[in-house]
Amino acid sequence: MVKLVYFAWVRERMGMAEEMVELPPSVLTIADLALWLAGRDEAAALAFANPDVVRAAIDKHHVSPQTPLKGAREIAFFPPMTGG
Amino acid sequence: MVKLVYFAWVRERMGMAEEMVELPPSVLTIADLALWLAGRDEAAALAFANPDVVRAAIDKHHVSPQTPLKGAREIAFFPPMTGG
Amino acid sequence: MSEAGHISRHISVQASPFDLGAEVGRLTQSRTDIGAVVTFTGLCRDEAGQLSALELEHYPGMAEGEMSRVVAQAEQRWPLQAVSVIHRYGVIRPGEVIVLVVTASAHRVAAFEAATFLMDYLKTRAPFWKKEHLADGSSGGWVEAKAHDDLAAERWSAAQVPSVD
Amino acid sequence: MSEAGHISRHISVQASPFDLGAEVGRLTQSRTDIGAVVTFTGLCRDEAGQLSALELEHYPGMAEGEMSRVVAQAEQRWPLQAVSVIHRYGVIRPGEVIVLVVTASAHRVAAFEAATFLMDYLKTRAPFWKKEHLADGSSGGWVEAKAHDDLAAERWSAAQVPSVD
Repeated sequence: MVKLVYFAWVRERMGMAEEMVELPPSVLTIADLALWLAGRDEAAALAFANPDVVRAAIDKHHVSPQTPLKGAREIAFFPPMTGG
Repeated sequence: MVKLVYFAWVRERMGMAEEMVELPPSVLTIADLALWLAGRDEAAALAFANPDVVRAAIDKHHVSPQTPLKGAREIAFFPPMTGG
Repeated sequence: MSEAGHISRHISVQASPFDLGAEVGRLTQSRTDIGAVVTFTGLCRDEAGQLSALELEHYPGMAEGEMSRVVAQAEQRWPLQAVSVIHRYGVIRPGEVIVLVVTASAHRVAAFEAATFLMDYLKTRAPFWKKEHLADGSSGGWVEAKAHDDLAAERWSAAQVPSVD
Repeated sequence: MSEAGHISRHISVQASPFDLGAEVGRLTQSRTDIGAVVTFTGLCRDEAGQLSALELEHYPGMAEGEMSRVVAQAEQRWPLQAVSVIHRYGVIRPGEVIVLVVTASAHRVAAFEAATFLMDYLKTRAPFWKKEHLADGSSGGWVEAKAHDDLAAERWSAAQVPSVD
């Protein structure tokens, strides 16, 4: 089981701030996970409609879509940051 | 008569902060004035020993060595600035 | 608190406002080796009266982590004597402060460049998101990231080792 | 004092110290249109214990005049909402403030660039001269102007119209 956390409009579209999921063996990277989530339900399809815009972090470090999920405890998805 | 004012090490070498002088007709520019002062006495010769280093202002505006003195009320000589 | 020669570092993610003078004093007081202090304060604008507030969401833990990593990069690139980065979250009204960066160095170029770098990197890497609340009571939605902020951050990757005066 | 939309400007040549927080407050209080405030504070360093004080001489009248002209140039080049420049003269001890520049704008790039420009220009154009007093009681003489300060000021003449975020 891995913890998924969502922020800003990704959180709003997912309709939840976090969830625990069991990843299927075919889901190896961040890009795989986004695609798998997008196919799961309508809310996730909306959140990941444009996967290029969604950013990700593994265990609170920025990662790219190609990053493997192996060993991840917490995976975050969020829009491009607008702080500062 | 025109007022000359000196600052920092130009003032120290001149041995005075200001003076009133009558300019000879041949002294037309800042460079002329520096040369004329340098030839006047030992203190001024020391102050203007390296005329390229001495900066000047006419009526509280920076000027170049070639600037004419015509109409000047107050002429200042000083080292390169080191404020800030 | 801060002794001469010591590199002091203050990083905070907080809901409460900060006081500029107090934060600079925290870094500089009782030191005599600092020649230049640059501060950047980001404030909430009312967008000509249209905005009633910004709501800042953040990723707890990662926000502090990214801020620390960005500060560590700045400390590596420039000879800094003290750095402070504070970022607020929650509801922030027009005229209120959002973010503070303070850099202290012996010389001004390092302090200016490091503060600019820190802001460029915080804008694109620190996990904060702004939502607008409009004066008419509606939500203006989430603020969109700006391409020029990405470009501002990217130019530091291309930049040569900075000059120091 | 400062209303939204108004460009406020404060220029002072003074013997007394200034308070950073109060000076920024003077520019930003009761305004909701400012998004970015950059400050530069120059302080007297003790040069590893060798320096007991700096004595700053200035050209009264011309100092204020040059500072005003430099501020006017910055206001022409960047969309500033408020500018403050304060320069002290007299005897200044290590750890004490010498100079303050504050720039306020809707956006951060303008505030950063204008503050950097103001410091570069003040260094080379404002009629102030520093004399060192050493810890052993002797005079260290007049501080020499640095070539890289001239270069820093000159690069603004070559610079293109600045970008604004």
